[in-house]
Parts: sequence; C-alpha cells; structure tokens
Amino acid sequence: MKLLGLFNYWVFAVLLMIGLAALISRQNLVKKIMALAIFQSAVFLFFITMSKIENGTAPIIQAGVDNQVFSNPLPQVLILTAIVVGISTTALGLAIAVRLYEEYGTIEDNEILAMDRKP
Amino acid sequence: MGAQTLPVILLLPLLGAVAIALSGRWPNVREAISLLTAVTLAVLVFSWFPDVSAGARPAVTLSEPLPGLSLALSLEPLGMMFACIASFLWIINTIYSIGYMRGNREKHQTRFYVCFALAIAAAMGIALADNLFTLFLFYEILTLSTYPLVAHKGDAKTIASARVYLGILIGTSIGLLLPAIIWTYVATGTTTFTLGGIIQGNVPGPAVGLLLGLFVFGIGKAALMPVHRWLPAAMVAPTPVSALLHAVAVVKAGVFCVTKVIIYIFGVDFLFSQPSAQWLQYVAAFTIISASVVALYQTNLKRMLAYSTIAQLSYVIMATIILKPLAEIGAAVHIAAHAFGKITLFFAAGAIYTAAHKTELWQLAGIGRRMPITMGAFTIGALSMIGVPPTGGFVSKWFILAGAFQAENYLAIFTIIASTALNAMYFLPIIYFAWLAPDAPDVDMAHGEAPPAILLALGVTAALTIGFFFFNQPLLDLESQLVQSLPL
Amino acid sequence: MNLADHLPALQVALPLLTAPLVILLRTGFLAWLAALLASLVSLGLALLLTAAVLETGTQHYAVGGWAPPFGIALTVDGLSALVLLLITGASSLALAGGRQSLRLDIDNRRAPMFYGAWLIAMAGLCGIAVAGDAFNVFVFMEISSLATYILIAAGRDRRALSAVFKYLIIGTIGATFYLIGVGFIYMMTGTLNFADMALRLNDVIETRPIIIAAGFITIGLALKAAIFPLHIWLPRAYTYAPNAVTVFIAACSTKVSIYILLRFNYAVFHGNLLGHSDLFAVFIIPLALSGILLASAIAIYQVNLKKMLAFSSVAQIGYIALAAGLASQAGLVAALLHMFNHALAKGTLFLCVVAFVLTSRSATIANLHGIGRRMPWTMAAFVLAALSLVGVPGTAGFISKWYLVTAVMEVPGWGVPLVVAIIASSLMAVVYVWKFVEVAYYGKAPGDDTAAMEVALPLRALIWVAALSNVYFGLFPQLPLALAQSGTSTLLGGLN
Amino acid sequence: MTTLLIGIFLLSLLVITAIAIVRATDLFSAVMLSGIFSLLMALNFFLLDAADVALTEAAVGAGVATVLLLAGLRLTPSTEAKGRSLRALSIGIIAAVALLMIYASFGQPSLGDPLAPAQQHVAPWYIEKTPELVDIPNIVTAVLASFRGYDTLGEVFVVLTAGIGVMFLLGGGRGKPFSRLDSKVEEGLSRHLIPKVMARLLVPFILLFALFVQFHGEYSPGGGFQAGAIFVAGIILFSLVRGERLTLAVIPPRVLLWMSAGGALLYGSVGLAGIAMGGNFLEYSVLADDPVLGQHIGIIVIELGVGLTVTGVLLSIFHAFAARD
Repeated sequence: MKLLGLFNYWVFAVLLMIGLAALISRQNLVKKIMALAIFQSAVFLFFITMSKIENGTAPIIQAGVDNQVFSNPLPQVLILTAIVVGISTTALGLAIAVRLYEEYGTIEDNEILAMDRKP
Repeated sequence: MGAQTLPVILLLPLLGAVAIALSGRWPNVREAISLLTAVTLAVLVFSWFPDVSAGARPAVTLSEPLPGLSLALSLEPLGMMFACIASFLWIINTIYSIGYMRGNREKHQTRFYVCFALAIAAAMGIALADNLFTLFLFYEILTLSTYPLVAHKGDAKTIASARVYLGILIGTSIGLLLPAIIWTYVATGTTTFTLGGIIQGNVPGPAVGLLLGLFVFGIGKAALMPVHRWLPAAMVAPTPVSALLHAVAVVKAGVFCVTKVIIYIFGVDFLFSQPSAQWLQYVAAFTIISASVVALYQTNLKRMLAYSTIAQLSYVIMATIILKPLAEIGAAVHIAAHAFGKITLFFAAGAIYTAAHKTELWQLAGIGRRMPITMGAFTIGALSMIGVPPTGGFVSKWFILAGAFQAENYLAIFTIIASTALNAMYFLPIIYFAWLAPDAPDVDMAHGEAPPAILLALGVTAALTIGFFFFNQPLLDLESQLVQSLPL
Repeated sequence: MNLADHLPALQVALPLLTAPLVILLRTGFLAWLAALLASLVSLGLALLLTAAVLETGTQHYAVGGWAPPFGIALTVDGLSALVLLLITGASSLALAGGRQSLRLDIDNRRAPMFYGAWLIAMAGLCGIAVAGDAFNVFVFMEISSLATYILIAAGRDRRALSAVFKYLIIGTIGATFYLIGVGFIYMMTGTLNFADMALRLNDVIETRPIIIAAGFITIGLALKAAIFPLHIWLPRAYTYAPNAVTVFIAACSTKVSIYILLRFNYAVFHGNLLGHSDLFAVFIIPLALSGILLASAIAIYQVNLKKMLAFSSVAQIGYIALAAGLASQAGLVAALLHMFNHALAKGTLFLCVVAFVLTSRSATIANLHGIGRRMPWTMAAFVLAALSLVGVPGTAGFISKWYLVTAVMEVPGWGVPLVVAIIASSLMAVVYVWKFVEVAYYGKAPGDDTAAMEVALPLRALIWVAALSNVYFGLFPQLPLALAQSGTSTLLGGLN
Repeated sequence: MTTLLIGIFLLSLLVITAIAIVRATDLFSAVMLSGIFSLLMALNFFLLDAADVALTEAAVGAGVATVLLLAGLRLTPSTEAKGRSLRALSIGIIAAVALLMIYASFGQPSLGDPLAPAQQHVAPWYIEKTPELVDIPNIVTAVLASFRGYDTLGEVFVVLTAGIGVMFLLGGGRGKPFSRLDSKVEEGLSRHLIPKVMARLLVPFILLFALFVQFHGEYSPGGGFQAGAIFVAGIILFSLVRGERLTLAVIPPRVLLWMSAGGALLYGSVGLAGIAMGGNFLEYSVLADDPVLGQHIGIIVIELGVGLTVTGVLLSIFHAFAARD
C-alpha cells in the first residue's frame, strides 16, 4: 500500500526524465516544445499528487454538508498558475520556431546550428 | 600652507592636461600651457621644501573607500625629493620636448603633451602617497598614461614593444604587488607608511623574505632582473619620453617605491634582523653586474643607456638593502644624482637623433667636432655615471660605499667597484670615439648642432650634474631625517 | 494613505501596470518615452526603498492584507535594495542611451510591443527582488524570462532567434527545476514563505526530499544564473540581442538569479541542513573556478566584441559564485559588492558598444580598428570601465576584488591557490581588454577612414556618467558596501 | 482503493503516451497524442480532487495547446528529421537523476496521507477561514483570487507577455494587418453542411458555458482563465466555419489588443484601488464597508480582468499564427 502510494511520484520522475531526454535528443524545435510540455506536466502531477487527501473531495464547500474532508487547495492554485505559464511558454516558443523556419528554412536544431557556424 | 592644499599638486598637472587637450589646435598656446603648468608645479612643489626640511609632515585624507584603506596624501623627505626632481626636470624636459617634437615633426603632439602631463600627475601621486593603496593607484595610472607615449609612433614594431612594456608592468603589479599589498593589509590591518615599519611581529620570519620578493618584483618599474625587459622595450618611445620617464619619473618611481616599502613598511632595523630578506642584495648585485655587461655589448645608443639605467636602479636597491643609515641616504641621493646624469645622456642622444638622425654607436665617430655642446654634456653625464668627481654620481657613490663599509658588506663593495669599472668600459670608448676618432665613412656628416631649445635643456641638466657635486647640502639635510631614529 | 508604506508593492506594480498602457500607444517614440519615464520612476522608488532599508531595516509588506504565511509577503532588505537599484538603474541607463540604437533595430510599428515587454521584464525582475514567497518568485521569474526572450528575439541578426530559442528551453528547464525544488520543500514543510520555511525546516532536516530539493533549486538557478558550465545560452543571447537590450540584461538578469540562489542557500538551507554550506561550497567553488579561468581564456579568442564581453560576464559570474560559495561573512560581502560593481562596469561597456555599433554598424573587432581615434570620448569611457572590469584601484572593480581576495585568503589551505586563480584571471582580463584597446587606438581603420564620428552628445554624456560612476564607487563605495553588509547579515541570520 | 488502481492505470497510459509523443516522427500525430496526454492528465487531476486544475488542463492542454501546435505546424514542416540517439553519458545522467528521485520518494509522505506536513500548516487555515473571511464556496478560487491574488496578477501578465511576444514576432495587434486574410477567397468550412450546422448549434452554447464558468467560478470549478480558454475555443470554432474575415469583423484585432491590455489593467487597478481606499495592494476587504462584500467585489472584478486578458491574448495569438504565410 505504501509503495502504491508512491507510484504517482515515480511516474512524476519518469515523465520528467522522458521530457528531459527528448529535449536533449530531439532536434526538431516543435518536438522540443512538446517535450517541454511533458516536462512541465510532470511537475503538475507532482504538485497535485501532494494535494490529495485520503477520502477527501475537491475543496468546494457545499452548503449543508458538514465534516467534509477537503484536499489541499494550495498546490492546486499553484498549478493553475503553472499551467498558464506553461501554455504561455509554448505559445512564445512556437512563435519563435515559426520565425526560425522563415529565416532558416528548417526547424531542425542541428541544421540551424550548422548554418549559424557558417559566417 | 595647510595640508589641505596638497591635492593641488596632483590637480595642477591634471588641469594642465585638460587645458592642453583643449588648446590642441594652436601649438603655440598648447606648448605655452605645458611650460606654464610645469613651472607652476615646480614652484608649488618647492614651496613645500622648507617646511618638510624643517620636519613638517603635512598629510590629508581624500577618501576612505574601505576601512583601513584610504586615498591619502602626505609629504615626507623621500617623497619631497622625488617630487622636486620630477617637477623640476619636467620644466627642462618640456623645453626640450618642444625642440625635439618640432624638430622631428612628430605626429599627435597634443596627445603627447596630454599624456605627459597625466604621467607627471601620477608621478606626483606616487611621491605623495601616504599608504600602499594610494601608491598602487598612482603606480597603475603612471603605467597606463605612459603607454600611449611609448606607443607614440604607432607602427607594428612600436606597438609590439609597447605591449611588452604594458604586459610586464601591469602583469607584475597585479600578479605580485597587489597580492603583497593585500597580504600586508590582511596581516597588519593597515597599509599606511609608518617610519619603522608595520610588518614587525605580524608576519612570521621566513615569510618576510617572500613578502619582500612579492614587493620588489611586483614593482616592475624598479627593473630588477628578471623583470627588466620592459625598459629596453620602452626605448621605442620618442627621446623626451625616454629621458624624463625612463630615466627619471617612471624608473625612479620604481626604486622610490622599493625604498619606501623597505623603510616604511618593513622597517630598516627589522629587515636587517631577517636572514630571509638577504637574498635581495644578491639579486641586486647580479642585476648591476649583468646589466652592465649587457650594456657593453649594445650597439644602439638608447638601448645601451637603458641597460645602464637598469644597473643604476639596482644601485639604489642595493644601497637600500645594505640597511645602514649612510647607505639609505646614499640611496636617496643616488635617485637624484642619477636622474640628472641620465637625463643629460638621453637629451644628448635625442639631440644627436634630431640633428643627425643617428642612433647607432658606430655612427658617432667624430661627432663631437660637429656637436661640441651636445657631446660635452654627454661627457659630463657619462662621468657622473662612472662616479668621477666633480659630478653628482660621485656623491651618491661615496655615501653608498661608506654605508657598505659601515655594514662590512663586502658583496656590496665588490659589486660597486666592479660595476664602476664596467661603466668606464662602455662609456669611455664612446667619449674617446666621439671626440678624437676620425669621421666614420659612409655617414652623412653634413649637420651641425641641435635646435637651441634642446641645447638649452641639455646645458641646464649638465650644469646640474656638476652643480650637485657642490650643492647637495639641503638634500642631505632632508634625507638625514629618514635615518635620525636609526643607530649609526 | 501614506504611499511610502506601499513602496515594495509599487516598485513592482508601477512598471507592470504601465506595460499594458505602453502597448496601446501608437508610435515608437511615445512608447519609448513612457517606458523611460516608468523606468526612471522605478529607479526613484528603488532609491526611496534603499533609504528606508538603511534607516529602518528590512521592509515587510503583506499583499492583499493577508499576513504571511497565508498571504504573499514582500520583503525588502539590503540585498533586495541593492538588486533593485541594479535593475532599475540598468533599465533606465539602457533605455536612455539606447533610443537611437533601438530605433534602428525595431521598426516603429512593433516598438510599442517591444517597450511593453521591456517594462514587463523590468517589473518581473523587481518582483523577484522584493518577493518573500518561493512560488511568487517562480511566477515573476517566468514573467521576466518570457519578456526577456522577446527583447532578445528583437535582435536584427537571425541568430538572435536561434539563440533565444536555446535560452527559452534552458530557462524553462531551470525554472521548472526550481519549481520542483519548491514543491519538495512545500511537501515537507507546508509553507511557501521564505522566513516561515527556514523555521519549519528545522523539523524535517536531513530528510531525503529536502536534500533533493536543495539540489534541484541550486541546479535550476545555476542554469538561469549561467554559472559555468551551465552558461551555454548566455554568450549567444548577449551577442545577438539588440545592443541596448544587452546593456540591460547583462547588468542585471543573471544577477537576479544569483540573488535567489543566495536567498535559498543561505536564508533557507544554511541554518537547517547539516553540512549544507560545505556541500554548496564543494558544488559551486570548482564550477566557479573553472568558469573564472576557462571563460576568461575563451574571451581572449573572441573576434566579436559583444561575445568577448559576454564570456567575460561568465567569468565574472564565476567570481560572484566563488565568493558566495565561501560561506563566510567576507565572502558574501564580496559577492554582493561584485554583483553591483560588475553591473556598473558591464553596463558601461555595453553602452559603449551601443555607441560603436551606431557609428560603425558592426561589433566585430576587425571592423572596429582605429575606433579609438575616431570616437575618442566613447573609447576613453570604454577604457575606464574596462579598468574597472580588470580591477584597477580607484575603480569600483577594485573594491570588490579586494574584498574577494581578502575573503579567499581566510580559507584555510586553499587561500593561496584561489588567490593565484583570481589573479591569473585578472591578468587574462587585461589581455582580452587590451587586445581590443590596442587595435582601437593603433589599428588601421577599415578603408583608412579617419574622420571623426562620435555619437550625439546626450549619449556621450550618458556614457561618461556611467563610466565616472565606476570611479565614484571606486572611491566612495559606502552605499553599495552598506547594502552588501546589511544583506549579508540577513542572509547569514540563519547561522546565528 | 479502486480510485488508486484507476489512477495507476491512467498513469501507466500517461507514460506510454509520453513515449509515443517522443517517438512519433509525424508531428501531426504527435500533436494529437499531446492532446490525449493532456486529457489523461486532466482525468488524473480529477481523480486527485483537483477539479479546477482538471478543467484548466483539459481546456488548455487538450484545447488551446493543440490548436496552437496545429497552427504552428501549418507554418512549419510536419515531419521530423531523424533525431540523434542519446549519448551514453546523457542516458546515464538522466537515469541516475530518475533513480535518485525515486530513492528520495521513499522519504516522502505517500499519496493521500492526511498527516503529511503539506496538509498541516497553511492549507487547513485556508479551508477553515475561507467561509469567514471571503465567504465563497470554492476555496481554490478564494486562494487564487484573494489570498494569493498577487500570484494571479503575475499569471495574467505572463499571458499578456506571451501575447505581446507572439504579436511582436508574428505581427498582430496594431502591427501588421492580416494581409493574407484580405486576399483569401474561401470562407472556412461554410460550404460543408454538417460542420456548419453543428457549429451553429454549438457555438452559442460554448459561449454561454464560458460565461457561466466566468461568473460561477466562486461556486464551482472555473474562473476567468478557464472561461477565457473556453470562450476562445468557441470563437475559433466560429472562425473555422465562417472564416476568419467574419470573425475579425466581429472582433477586430484592435479590440483584442484593448481587451488584452484592459483586462490586465482592470486587475491592476483593483490592486491600486485597495491602496487608494486605505488598504494594502490587492486588499479587497476595503473596497466595501463590509469586508466580505469587498472580497466578493474584488474577486468578481479581477476574474473579469483575467477573462478579458486571456480571451484577448489567446485570440490575438491565434490570429497571429493564422495570418502568417
């Protein structure tokens, strides 16, 4: 039971590393942006996991029901913000990728680098 | 005159530099300002002489960036003398420069005069420094402000030499002198020059030798071997630069700093008792002898003079490290005596270049017959280098030898005698050659004396070289204050 | 209503709320003017805050009226004030001096967006500096990062885009690492407030999540602070950004990351994790040293002036990291002072680059030969700032280097090798600086053109103000010193 | 227990999807997989009692991000060149960090532990005090909009910054006119009957739902951000069917710019109003005589600001991508 209770954290670690590995190994800029999204999603999972309380419910007070156990609202708030930050980064990254394609004619990182090296 | 006016000594040449920069379009105005600044500065500096000679020690603190580390000025005998020499010779050198720069139609003359004024301001700062921090500050300014002077010509060879000049001076100062200063500060909590020294009891015995090493090699301007290479490299500069800066202001700043560090940071008595500091006299002796030998083999007049300077600088260090009262006075006097002699020699070299465009020794055969005034002055300067009476060089050598006998330091005695012989060996042939040898073949002999401005300067310094033999009492009085507290 | 009580909030809110107004403006000039005014007012606020900190100590502010740790707290101590001065000062300097240069780089239509992003970047950095809450730092870090990406992407060279993409990826990884670390700490302490965190960590010291948290936060912030060898994004980003942007970000953006790094490692972990300062030192000092030496060496071989200065920045960040890693009073003072002094020097140098590029259209050293004779005023200011970079006495750089060396000498056993490394790197700084100065004064100008081509008087005057401030703070360093000392004592408060 | 098992199943699917995204060389399928990834993630969040986050992740991850990526892919090649394989060193480092994190997890409180420190200190205070101080049922909204309203202000500015960035890089706002749109002849999918009818039916409801989410955020999951995202989804659907020209005629770029900036300003001015009325920055209690009423007013206004900015920025971004050739 204890081990199963840690499963979420392991998935967090694995997702984080999948994202990181893809960031390093993939050359395609759009793919990099997707990898970045996976990388950030892993963190969302991490925070939301720690907000859960056994037998709890979503932290919304219902009139007339007493003695409810609420899951922790704070990490949820933080992640709401973090999701927004994530999508903003994605949007900006994509815009830069589009501009890169217009300038270089490719969105493969290694090809761009090769063109940069040429004077 | 209050101590608050001390900074004026620094500000005056700085203002002069600004005025020179602004008047660059009108050469006559520019040079008049140069001369005026020089004269005013000298008057100002000399006006302090009686007070300091009477025992006053004016001091003023300008700012204190860090606790125990302040920008402070003070006047003491050694600095007084250095300031007097540098400011006085600046007047003469300005006259000479006007003749030389116009005679040779040099470019960028405004930059030349501006940098010169800045260099003098820096030299004044070194003379007046009250602590190691201030000293270091002006030391670096001096290096930087003389770089454009050394690189004046601006061709590839000159730039390369200037790079050597800057590289060695900045490198040693940051790499060795700065750590030495920080070490001193960390060990003692202060960097203020104090008669009797501040090191005693704060740095363990063997480390004293190391600290001394950091100081004397860190002060690359003292040209102790093996950090002497910058001085021959600096000879690519126009001759007035070599004359005032690389015979007087810069190199004397170097030995002045060494002397000051030994007297005011280490303390003469303390250092005398430290066996770990004895190595310095061997290095000085080695520098004196080997630089003299190298000078013997030079074929270029200015380079020969440069090596002669290296040897003469180590005289001062040698005298200081004898650590006896008479020798300390000798060290101080030698700074002055050598200044007069060497500037005369450089002036003469410059005069020869201006009038006849000759730089090599073999070209000088018979030149005395065409340029009698120049070569006469040259002869006086050379005699002073050897130490023949009645020249200034004799006075200082006398004191140094007396100190060496006092300390029974036979290494010093031997070195001085040997180097005197070597000096004679490379100067006397030139004198003979110039006056008595037949004209060299294939050399254009159709020239006369140098321009009058140059001759005037030359004559004055030659006269001073002789005059110093007879009238040296005020200086001796001043410097004897340094050693009053010391047992004889 | 006493506005003075609201200074910490206004410091952030003012530039932040000006930004949406700026993007609504119609012309580049108006946008620039608005941004400059907002920036100057922010500088004024920062000065007021500094005065308040020096008078009455650390300033606390509860946003929304909710007391910490439930609401978000803003705290401004000496260190924050120092960083605020850097941010607002650099921004004002860059905006004031960069008008002409930016007008060439950014067309009039897009300019309002650009200046809006500029203000947001500045506000974001200020937000980090005043934040007293770990998650709030993350939010403002992202605000400033996104805005900074925009500023850099505005560079005219297409390489600006590839550089900024790399910066975006690495910056996001760094910020996410930081967030993970904060998550671990929240998991074990239940709080996000710095002060509260430091207290509550006592109960859970030496648990695995906290150690991992320290690792994630340190590495994440080291990425953003460009501590060697995590600096790979920096040189290209600095080089291809618009010149005026480089003035701004080179002076303050990495410093702000270092600021948070110090906050966390000293104010939060230091007192709580056993041997943390040793671990931190073991991690950071070797990296700092290799940065100091290698980045200086690389700088010598650069052919582009901006890139050379960028590598020099990596080395200088190494100095700051080294001093901070010593975990001593003197070391921290040195680190904080060097943050300030290096910003002064680099800001001036890059401002000179703005002027050079304005007249000669290139930052390649080969194209700048003889520039010293053609632009004597600018070049003289460059030399002055370069001396400060090297650490020549009488300049600000000397003061921090002095502190650094005295701090390093206190390290038992390692003092001398560290001093040697610092001196070696200073000498390398002389070499790379002089390499440029020499050709600037004595090199043959391209096409042998020797006509004078100084920039307009206002920019020249500004450059000289910046250059002289290097000298002023070299002779009268009382202000940064007081802030650094007060910052150090709050940072080390965890120790005692 | 069942929840836990479902969770484990979903998480395993999540990992598989993530690997599939990374390995897919056709970027369109990768985008689709990303959408699925986000939906799975949202489901997980829902299981973990995070209804607000689940709604947001679904709207943002599966909705907005997918649309953005597709818009991006329209302008760039859609297949990926062969990536280089990971070097042994990188694999080693990554695996080591993963193992280290799993190792660290054994020091962590396990899922749902009510005694974990995270559940102790600040969180119970929010749950306990919200009814008294803010008096709205959705505690997440209370924390988001009031207790940590400053973070949310930051969040709005992150969105605005992204908008500024995209408009700066790709044109939009007051900048470049949407030249391509003027020359465009075809008008979306309007000639296809089924999408047209479906859209006509759906769009009003989507927009209505967005308004509900906007103004009901205090009582149920939702709020300005989610509402904005949903509203934008509706508009984008509209523009797919009726063409962008008509969409832009309904909401011109200038209006979008004003919305983006205005929303952020609205939020900020609530903060400044707090100062003006004698409180701290973003202190809503002083906005009315009754502190709780003040909180209500504050929250409604700032949520409106969030909604405006998010709608304005996301639509601007969408148009910016769409207008690019």
